[in-house]
Amino acid sequence: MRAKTKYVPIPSTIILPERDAERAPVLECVKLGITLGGIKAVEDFNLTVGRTEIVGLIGPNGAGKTTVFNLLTKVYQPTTGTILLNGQDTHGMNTMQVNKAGIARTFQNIRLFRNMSVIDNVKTAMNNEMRYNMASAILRLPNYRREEVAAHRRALKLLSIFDMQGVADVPAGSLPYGAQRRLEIVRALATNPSLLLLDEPAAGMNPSETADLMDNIRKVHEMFQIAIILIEHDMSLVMNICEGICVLNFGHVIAKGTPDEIQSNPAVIEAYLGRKKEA
Amino acid sequence: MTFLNFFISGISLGSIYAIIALGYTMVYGIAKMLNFAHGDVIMVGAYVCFYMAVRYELPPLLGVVIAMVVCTLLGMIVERLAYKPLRQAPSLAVLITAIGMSYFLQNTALLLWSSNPKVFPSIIGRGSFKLFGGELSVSHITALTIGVCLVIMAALTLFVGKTKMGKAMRACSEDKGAAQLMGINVNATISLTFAIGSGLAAVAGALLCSAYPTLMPTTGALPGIKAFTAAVFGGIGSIPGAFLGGLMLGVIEIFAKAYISSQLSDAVVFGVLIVVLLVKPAGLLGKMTQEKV
Amino acid sequence: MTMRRLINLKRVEARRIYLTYAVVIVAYVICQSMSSAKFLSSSMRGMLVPICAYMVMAVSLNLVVGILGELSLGHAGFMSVGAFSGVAAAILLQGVIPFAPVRLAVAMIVAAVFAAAAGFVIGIPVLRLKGDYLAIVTLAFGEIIKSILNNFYLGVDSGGLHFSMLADTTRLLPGGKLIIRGPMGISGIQKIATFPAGAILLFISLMIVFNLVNSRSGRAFMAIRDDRIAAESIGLDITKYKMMAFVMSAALAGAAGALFAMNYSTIVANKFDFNTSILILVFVVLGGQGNMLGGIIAAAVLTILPEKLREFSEYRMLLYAIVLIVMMLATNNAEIKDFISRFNPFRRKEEA
Amino acid sequence: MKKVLVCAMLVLAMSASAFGAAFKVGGTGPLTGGAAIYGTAAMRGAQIAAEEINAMGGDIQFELRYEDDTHDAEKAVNAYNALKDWGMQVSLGSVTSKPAEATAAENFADRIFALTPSASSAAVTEGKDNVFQMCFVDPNQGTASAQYIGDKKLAKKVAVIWKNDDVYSKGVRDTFVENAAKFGLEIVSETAFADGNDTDFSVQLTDAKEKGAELVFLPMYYQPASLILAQAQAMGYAPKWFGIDGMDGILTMEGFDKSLAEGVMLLTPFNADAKDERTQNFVKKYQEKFGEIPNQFAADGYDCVYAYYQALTQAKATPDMDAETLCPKMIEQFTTMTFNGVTGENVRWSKNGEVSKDPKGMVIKNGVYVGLD
Repeated sequence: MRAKTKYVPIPSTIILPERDAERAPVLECVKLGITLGGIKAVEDFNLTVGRTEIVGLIGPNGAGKTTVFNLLTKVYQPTTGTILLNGQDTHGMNTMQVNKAGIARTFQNIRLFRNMSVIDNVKTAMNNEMRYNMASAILRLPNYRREEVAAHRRALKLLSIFDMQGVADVPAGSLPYGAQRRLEIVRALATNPSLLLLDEPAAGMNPSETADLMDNIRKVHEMFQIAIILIEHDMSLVMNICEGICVLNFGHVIAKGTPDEIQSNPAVIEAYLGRKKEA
Repeated sequence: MTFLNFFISGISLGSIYAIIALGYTMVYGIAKMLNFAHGDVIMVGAYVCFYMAVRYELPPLLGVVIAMVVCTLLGMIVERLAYKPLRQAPSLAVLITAIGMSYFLQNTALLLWSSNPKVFPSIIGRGSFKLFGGELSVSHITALTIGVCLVIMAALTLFVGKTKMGKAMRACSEDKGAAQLMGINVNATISLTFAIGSGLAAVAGALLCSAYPTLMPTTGALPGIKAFTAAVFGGIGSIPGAFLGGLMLGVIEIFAKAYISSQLSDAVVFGVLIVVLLVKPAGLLGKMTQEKV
Repeated sequence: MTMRRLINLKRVEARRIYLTYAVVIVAYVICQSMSSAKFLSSSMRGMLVPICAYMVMAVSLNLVVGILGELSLGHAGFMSVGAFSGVAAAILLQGVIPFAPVRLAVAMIVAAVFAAAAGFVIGIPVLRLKGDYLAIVTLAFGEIIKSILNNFYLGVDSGGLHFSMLADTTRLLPGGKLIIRGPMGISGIQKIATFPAGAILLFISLMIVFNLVNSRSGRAFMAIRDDRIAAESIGLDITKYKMMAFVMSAALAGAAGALFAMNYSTIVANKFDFNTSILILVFVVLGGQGNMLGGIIAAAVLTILPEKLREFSEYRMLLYAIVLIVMMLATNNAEIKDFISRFNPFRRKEEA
Repeated sequence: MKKVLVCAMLVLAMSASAFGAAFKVGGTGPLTGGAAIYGTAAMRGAQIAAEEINAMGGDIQFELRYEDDTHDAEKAVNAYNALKDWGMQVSLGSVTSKPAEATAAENFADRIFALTPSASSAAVTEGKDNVFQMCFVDPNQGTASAQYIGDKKLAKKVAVIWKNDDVYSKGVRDTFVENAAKFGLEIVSETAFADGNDTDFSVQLTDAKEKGAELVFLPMYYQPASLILAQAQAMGYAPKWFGIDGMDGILTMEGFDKSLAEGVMLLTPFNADAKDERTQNFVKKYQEKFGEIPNQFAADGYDCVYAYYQALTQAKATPDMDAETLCPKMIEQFTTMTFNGVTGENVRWSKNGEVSKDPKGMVIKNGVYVGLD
């Protein structure tokens, strides 16, 4: 159990962890909304995430959680609202540009480069930081070797966080399920994000794997000092590692607050936890 | 008047493309496979029709019926032998096998029926309807082709929309795995699709060769590619799209010949196709499917 | 972790690359020495250069189909652009560069540049599309290239280069020479393509493709192939990399086209039609998408096969079709594949 | 029928070898694919001639082999090389023009004499001393047609429809258009078609009709021509029609309505309805063997083998001579001899390999060819 983060109020009713209060937030969503197939999938979504905050995004199935991730990463262009990333408006950006601006993500239904080796999955994510062109690659010039060696080292280092350096040369698609989820996180980290979006990282994992994952997320958070938003159905995981929680239902935010506040919020219990118990 | 005459020529050429495209689009819609041998099944249908009508002197309509039976059987055999074993294989492998099948049919036809062109007897004669005191003429075969196209279109739409087999087809087209789980026999459904597609090919063959009456083993190949283009143009998988795409392709081709250059008409036709796909990436009536993230 | 023994991709890939180089070199040495020692029939000797050209075509198309994962049905179009520009360059340079191998090399470079330019122009609209729609648009461009070259006239006289469309209106001065004559193509080509040149081109193509694949660009190609959405999410510029693969592939195809054309005394645009595009696609699919060596072997086998079937006279192409279908079934049907691999003594354990 | 063919080939090979040695004559042509009609016809014509000659049992015996080139230069060179490996002594080149250009270059380089039955483009023989043609060269056909139409005052306003991606069609069209004015012809409409759009001709015909063409020149093979005639009739357009040698064969298409071709004029060296004994014998044998009436390609193939027979006899050549020895002998014979065949009387060849024979002006009347003069 992590030590309870002390929250301090800052202006305009947005709350941030004390350690982030002095710094500009990494993400500010203002009145974000999207209409998909005539249905307002997400509406009036407001969220501010501190520089190193871990936020949980929860809600029943179909509440629009993944849609929020898709909006943040511009898989869908929002129909209304603004997203400020590190103070920069991401309006008009596409997925690639948003990633360059600092958002990396994982996917609910794992999307690895299945036929490529584990380490190549990670190195692909370092593509934009490598400094050599096609001609150097074809002619194997010194800068190609230098950059490749450096990237290789860094990729191995990243893999070692999750203790995966041993399977570096294995095809990603042949990894066991849990390892694939971990690899997705490593791949996302390799792009040097300031905000990491984890879409159900514990889905399909057994309790001991989930516990490992929890440790790993904390480790990543401490090592990289970045903000993380995670979508998760596993309440113990969410309540354990998230500092702030945002509850979505039918595309609307129905509650925001610390885990304790959320657990005692009657609207949440009715809409989400209550239903969960019935099921 | 010339303009209208060209338009009518375009429609008659287009109606031929349309009827071939219907077969392409139907098989693609359900089996998600480009059956490049479709044009050659058309050729086989036309030959059967020719032999029934000329050598055995049967009434042309009976010839068409026999051709439909032969082609349906042929389609099912081809499907069983060449495509079914590749149900789990990558789609490109099936595409190449279909091309192999196309070569196979062409060369079998060459051995059976020789390379000498045959002149196909029109199934309804070569008359035409004269309009505006003979200034405009619409040949009977064009009228018939459009009529047949419309009937087939309506029948297919009804079949796919209303019958149990049709619903099974749609289910397969959406998601084969899920359809299997729902108790649909996916293999049988796809075989049925091929059977219907090949039966239609026989009709298309009879109409193609009635309109443009020389018949050779390679007769189906080039119209096949054009019709495939027409199917994509209209939105591949869409039955009305194939009809619309076929007609438009025919009209564009004739207009390109008439008003731009008879030497560059193919370049113009394919150029228009590219522009249309850039504006509507799934064709005129196609559905754009977005991948779920 | 309880895991099956997993394939070590790095080792497999390295082995595959070195094996490919080794096979190419050994095959070249054998063919060249047999050819010099007159052990090779005229028929085989005559096919050496076109086989090299087809192998390069297979390698270049494999870059798009196997590595980038996009289906192209108009690859022969780039071969065509390369063939015409390369041969035209060779004819124009006849006086300037008398040494044939150098002229051939220059012609192939010119061909690659022109084909790459065509690839770029075509790539702009094409690469916005996906899947089957991208395939049909490449088919369309292949046909457009054919149609344009069938109506293109290029001549040279003391006043320089002249070209016209639709009809020969170049109005060359006396002593001028019409090089490209619309549908009649180019006639009277000096046959300067040689087997060693073909082998070198193949080797260079393999080197370019392998080195590219093992670089940031190659990883980006494969990432786009495996999962476009994930590739975008890690900041890859999809359009840029697709274009890069497409242009590189077109350039190699152009060089192959020049090599091919200069093995014959005449060349016409109709040679590079849909059927040729399909033939090259067959090499790639039969050899295994992304597998360069497989594509190379398939190119050789499928070029030699129809010649070896000549003794069956009129049944030749029928047999070819049957063999093609059977090969596709054998390499792609799981049951048949299992059955065959039981008899393969060299079956590698990793692939089990 | 195919079995008959295979048997015939076997018999052919055996009968030739029975006499010990025979001249190995090889040719390439499209036996499969869209152009298979032409290659098959030339091969069959040559077969009949070889059989007739072998049956005479003289010193000159032939062993004939045709290889498929699918109307493609690359495959033609492959086929040529296969024939070379077989030991071909004299060659029948290739049946169609572009492949023939490619194989002719090989013939020239290897010093194997070639006489192509029907490859008519000028580039086939250009600059090659050992490549000869049995058919008219394309430019001559274009000029001859223009001259014929002009001299006979058949028409003033002329339309041309040609197949743009076909070397033969384009070659004839180019010289026809070039020379038309010289013979008082005015070309009012020029329209083309190509593979893939060779079914609908309404635009081409409308253009010709609207511009008032009295005669439409059709430099093309008979298969598209038959479509043009049918479509013209359907739209009520009845100009004079003028074709070239490729038009021959139109009357023998199975199921063709001969009334459509009524009045069509063409310049052709061969006429299957000719009354002379040689032609009648050839047509009869061809029909017996293959169940079809021979077209001009078959006749050219037939004549080629007989021309070789004559040349080899006169040169006192023996089958043990190799190709290189035969080559200069053949060049000598072909540039000096006069040949009579089914495609022409008093046929002679120029030094550059072009044939000179009189094209016969024919007109189709009541479903048969009638001489125009």
